Amino acid sequence: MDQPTDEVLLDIHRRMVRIRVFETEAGRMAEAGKIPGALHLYVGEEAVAAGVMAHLSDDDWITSTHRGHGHLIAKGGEFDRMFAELFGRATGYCRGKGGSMHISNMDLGMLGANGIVGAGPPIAVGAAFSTKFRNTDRVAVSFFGDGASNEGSFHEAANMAALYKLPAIFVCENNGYGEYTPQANHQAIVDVADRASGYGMPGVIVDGMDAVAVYEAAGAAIERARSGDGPTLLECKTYRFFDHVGVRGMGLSYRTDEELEEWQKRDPIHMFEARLDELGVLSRDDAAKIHEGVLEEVRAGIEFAESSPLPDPETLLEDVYA
Amino acid sequence: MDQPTDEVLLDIHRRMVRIRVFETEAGRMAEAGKIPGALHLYVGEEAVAAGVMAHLSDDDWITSTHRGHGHLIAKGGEFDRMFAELFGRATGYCRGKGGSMHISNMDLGMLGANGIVGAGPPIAVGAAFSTKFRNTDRVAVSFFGDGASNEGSFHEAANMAALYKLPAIFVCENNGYGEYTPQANHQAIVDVADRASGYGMPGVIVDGMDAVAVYEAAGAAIERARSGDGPTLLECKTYRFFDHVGVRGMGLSYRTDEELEEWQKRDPIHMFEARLDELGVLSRDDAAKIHEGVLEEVRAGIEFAESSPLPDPETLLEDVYA
Amino acid sequence: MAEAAQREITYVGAIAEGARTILNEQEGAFIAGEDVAGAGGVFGSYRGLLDEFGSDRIVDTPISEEGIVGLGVGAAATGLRPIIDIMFMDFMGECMDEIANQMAKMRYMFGGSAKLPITVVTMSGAGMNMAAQHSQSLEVWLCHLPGLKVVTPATPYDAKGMLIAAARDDNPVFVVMNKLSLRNQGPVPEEAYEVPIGAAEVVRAGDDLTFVSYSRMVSEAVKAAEALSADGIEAEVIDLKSLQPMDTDTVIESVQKTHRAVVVHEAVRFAGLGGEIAAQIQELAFDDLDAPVARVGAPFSPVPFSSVLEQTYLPNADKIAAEARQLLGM
Amino acid sequence: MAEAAQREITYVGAIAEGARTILNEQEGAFIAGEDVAGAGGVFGSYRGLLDEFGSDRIVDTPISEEGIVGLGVGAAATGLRPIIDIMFMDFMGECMDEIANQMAKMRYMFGGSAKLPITVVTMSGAGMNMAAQHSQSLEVWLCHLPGLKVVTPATPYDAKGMLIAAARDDNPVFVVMNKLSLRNQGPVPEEAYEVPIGAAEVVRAGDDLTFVSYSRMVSEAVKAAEALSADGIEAEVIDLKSLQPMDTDTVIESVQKTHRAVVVHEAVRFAGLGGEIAAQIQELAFDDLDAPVARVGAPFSPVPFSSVLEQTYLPNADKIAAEARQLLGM
Ligand SMILES: Cc1ncc(C[n+]2csc(CCOP(=O)(O)OP(=O)(O)O)c2C)c(N)n1
Ligand SMILES: Cc1ncc(C[n+]2csc(CCOP(=O)(O)OP(=O)(O)O)c2C)c(N)n1
Ligand SMILES: [Mg+2]
Ligand SMILES: [Mg+2]
Repeated sequence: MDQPTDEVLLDIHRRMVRIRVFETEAGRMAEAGKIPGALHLYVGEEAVAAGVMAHLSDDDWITSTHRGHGHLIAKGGEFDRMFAELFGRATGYCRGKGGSMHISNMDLGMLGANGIVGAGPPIAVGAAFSTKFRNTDRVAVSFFGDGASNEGSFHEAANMAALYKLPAIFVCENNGYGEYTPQANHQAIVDVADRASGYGMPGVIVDGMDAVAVYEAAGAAIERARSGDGPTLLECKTYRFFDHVGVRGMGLSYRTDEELEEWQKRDPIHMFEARLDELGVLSRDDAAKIHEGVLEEVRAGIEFAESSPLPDPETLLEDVYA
Repeated sequence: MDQPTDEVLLDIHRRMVRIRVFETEAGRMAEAGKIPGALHLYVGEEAVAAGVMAHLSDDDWITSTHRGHGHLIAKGGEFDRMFAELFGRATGYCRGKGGSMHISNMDLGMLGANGIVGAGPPIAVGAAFSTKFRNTDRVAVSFFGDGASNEGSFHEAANMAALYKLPAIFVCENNGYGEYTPQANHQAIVDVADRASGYGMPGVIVDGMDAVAVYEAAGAAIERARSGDGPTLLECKTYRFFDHVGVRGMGLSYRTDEELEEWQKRDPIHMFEARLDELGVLSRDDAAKIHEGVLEEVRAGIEFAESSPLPDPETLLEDVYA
Repeated sequence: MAEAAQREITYVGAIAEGARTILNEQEGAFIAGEDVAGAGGVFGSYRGLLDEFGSDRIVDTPISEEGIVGLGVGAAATGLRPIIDIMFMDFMGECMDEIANQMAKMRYMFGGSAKLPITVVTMSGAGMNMAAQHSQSLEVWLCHLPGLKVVTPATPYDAKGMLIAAARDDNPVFVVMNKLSLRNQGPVPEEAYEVPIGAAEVVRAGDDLTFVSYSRMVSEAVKAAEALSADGIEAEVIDLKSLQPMDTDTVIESVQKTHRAVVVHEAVRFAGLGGEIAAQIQELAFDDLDAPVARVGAPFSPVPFSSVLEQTYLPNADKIAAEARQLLGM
Repeated sequence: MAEAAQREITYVGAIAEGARTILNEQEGAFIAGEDVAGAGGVFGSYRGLLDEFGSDRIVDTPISEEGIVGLGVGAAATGLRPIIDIMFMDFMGECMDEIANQMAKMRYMFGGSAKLPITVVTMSGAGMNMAAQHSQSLEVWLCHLPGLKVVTPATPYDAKGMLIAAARDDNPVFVVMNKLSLRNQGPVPEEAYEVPIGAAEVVRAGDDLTFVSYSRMVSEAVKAAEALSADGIEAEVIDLKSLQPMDTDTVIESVQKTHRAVVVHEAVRFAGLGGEIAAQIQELAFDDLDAPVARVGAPFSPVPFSSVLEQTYLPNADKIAAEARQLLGM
């Protein structure tokens, strides 16, 4: 795996910023009571989605989690239709039927956020089966959390992917918590990657705050998958800066502010921007401009959503069957 | 772990012979049309049940599988009530309601054969939780197959047992097949024990045809569990001499006769008897006498079953609720 | 008790009180589930219990529903009295084997030798924009399984009393709570009491028709009854409370008086429990009926996210009243 | 077709023929499940298909029901047409999440953008001494889930024709086969044909009462009808064939003629689909009914092992006829 080109670095940066700004504003909207239901934000974990998705095209598939906006954005999701979905509007990606926990876009190869922890990996295995069945070189990436790694569905999916040598990549976003339960209280292991050998696939651990590290490790795993050598379990050590649901970052009772502050020092976007600056790829000023530009896009997305019509009640019974 | 004493060796031998003779005659009865339903026989795998159960008392718990007679016999099950159950009689352990796939005896600490592959491990975790909750030094052993190791329920149970450091032992009876599917077609790994490290527990591989090896490895795992050090995954490499269901051993299409013959050369009872003879613990003649004695017991059991009454139809709705 | 009953607490507080009662009373009782300990339950149902009873008895689990229920089954069969929390009823999909094939059947398969004093607490219902996978009412899956009991508290009083009754019962009992009711206030005695499993209650008397309901829809049926009252129609409202066993007698007695019945639940109407109830009513009170037994339930779609759709989806007082009016030819 | 229809094959052979038809016709079709390839299915449903279509299209899986169904969901959403085999319907407990929360809801949650042409073949029913975990009829779980279709072939003809219809449908369809019917012979055309999803059939005409049934119980209802015929009672027998969608019109039309109905299924009576059917009949034909709609189903217990108990448990022609006689006041 070569070092990422400048173009790739800028691309990764852009994806991360898009996630950060979208999520931050989405959090605001939720706090303002404009987004109903449960909102699981991805802030802090941007390097994972961005580093992986930089390798994928619309023809590659991903499955996501309850914390799914970041994956969709990194896969090319547009702010306007995303916000429209979170706002429950008819113009949303799911016509207002899915909301945050089911946001999806088939054209972008995004097989949905998922309200069921652990439900994604078996579906990704199905998508990988599909691309292999048709002899394409497309892959399927399944994102899931440290908590989800304890669901039996993950186990079954991992075993099947290895058995059939499917072009699947299992990306564990280990943010140290399943809801309010720290990893040490939900599994006796430290590295989820240790589970890989039990399925007969490589397990790789990577710093999930370092977008380049994620990019490189994901690249190797995806390359392996595309060449028919089967799946990889890629564990990205990361952290969520906000609460499990909604925004509040500090003052949570299940983790310390110190812990958060330690992780925030390694903010994936700050670290990446320092690096880009150092490399002369993107100056601080230009980075700031990108944030501003994205913020404008986000605001336009919110405006689109707010001015979009609510679903017609008549559509309730549509989309149940093809 | 010390070497087993002569007494222990004779005890293990007896348990194995009891299983072998019971299963062989049960198979005959099924072929004669006297036992209805599905009968999964344990012949060939006796060393596993015997070697493990030699360490347990009635206060220790086990969960079993669809292939459960051997476990119950080794745990102290009586032939008469076992045959009565297989024959569907009112005098059976389950009053004729369970049959082969649900045969059980709570007084012996046997939490049932189970028709659902993989359902046992979580229940064993519950039993282990129970003994720990009450501060006893009792353990729970869960038997399951290579096929069952691919069920998510096994994964969840193993993770929980390790997390809580429960006195549980996961005994994988790897007989190389799940029904008619060879292991290589259901998992990409060779050793199920490789899964242990993914839960944070030791994984041990043992020759499942060698009763002493099983006895020693199980002893270490049980000792570990009793002293509060948590679970072990113990993989016993074994083979079933009969078909998945019922008896026919040779001429099966999913495995070769040569393969069976190779394994039969390592018949756990023959090997063990050779060793006992060599050690001067039990002569060939005395061994033969034990077989004969057990056969008589088995015949008496069958007679008991055959002369037992069928369940009263009125009992249909009993035992649904306490 | 009259005075104690004046005290009002929330539905979620009543769950905690019921749990506390049982933990104090039964030394084999423990609570296990995702985030029940450190977080006190994601709905707050078990707040404070970890401090009071310690981590041996209030047990956070991994996200492993099948493992959790299996743990409950194994612990119950070996002498403990587990209270298992399945956060959202929708997650039963992850553990239906341990529920349907183990918990419900073990005693029977073992010819009566096993006893399974296990209580499962879970949350049903829509109305919070939680969309298709966090809003379901799947009680019919459970009611169809011999070996299980199923209760559905509609009030804080019942939440506490039925949880206590369930946990004292020697059988597996599902206590299906309703998440939109969590903040509801109601009178709840401080002392321990049971709301008996298997007994329905007439919560509003009336002569003109009978609403048969359970869980949150009871209050919607009462609202519908009040609206009808303005038109001179007096509806009797029955809260079934316990779905399995079901107190059919109370229902039939009412219908024999009113001659008309509307069965109301939030669950999808098709193949919901309402079919069973309606079928029983016409079986047992055919000659008393002046009109077919009507049913109000959710339409045949998953639960949608957007409020406008979700409100269209949900049964409510207006829809119940409209159904009643149609039944009465109004 | 008249001549081809003369050919008789077994129900299990008809499944294989239906599967073969689809595999030849749809290049995205494949079969996945435990022991479907090397063993040809534990019931023989797929015998010969591995040789014919190869291991890319006939796929043995690990014992991982949730993984298998998830594989089907993912493959279907991405353009294939999976036929997923779940050996025994009882094993749905292991995969209800992928069935109920993914397969059934994905299209809806995605606002219609996903299409899930997935067929699930599974076996229901008791009568083979397979006891509590291998004998259930759990179709009501599925029928209650918007997004799924459910069909229940009673004959070899329907087994082939409904499997083909299911696999050609762009929605998830459960084809619930019956294991006691596997060796039944019946006329099956060699060519491809569909038995339409959503259409019931009057399999025996009669004027005195209507038996509404499906799956294996259709033949028991016919036997009961024949027994009643000796007493001068002519029962009409309807095979629903498709439970979701359900052809209520055909049922109502019959009841309007006969004025009496007995709903018959093998599933546990309480909270079974019979409740829905009975409720609908009295809703839609109340004034036509001369007696309450009766129901025959299994009693409220798990399926027992011993023959004497299992036969006591199972609905059959005698019990159906007895229920009919009672309904007729005989
Ligand atoms: C089957 C299931 N069980 C429980 C939940 C409730 N729940 C939602 S998110 C979550 C924690 C998930 O933790 P993890 O997989 O680590 O993802 P993270 O939230 O940390 O990104 C839980 C328990 C659920 N949605 N689905
Ligand atoms: C959940 C479930 N899936 C499938 C089956 C059908 N089945 C019964 S035994 C068996 C094979 C089990 O293989 P293994 O665990 O290796 O045990 P063995 O029979 O080899 O002892 C299968 C697939 C079942 N009973 N339960
Ligand atoms: Mg996490
Ligand atoms: Mg095996």
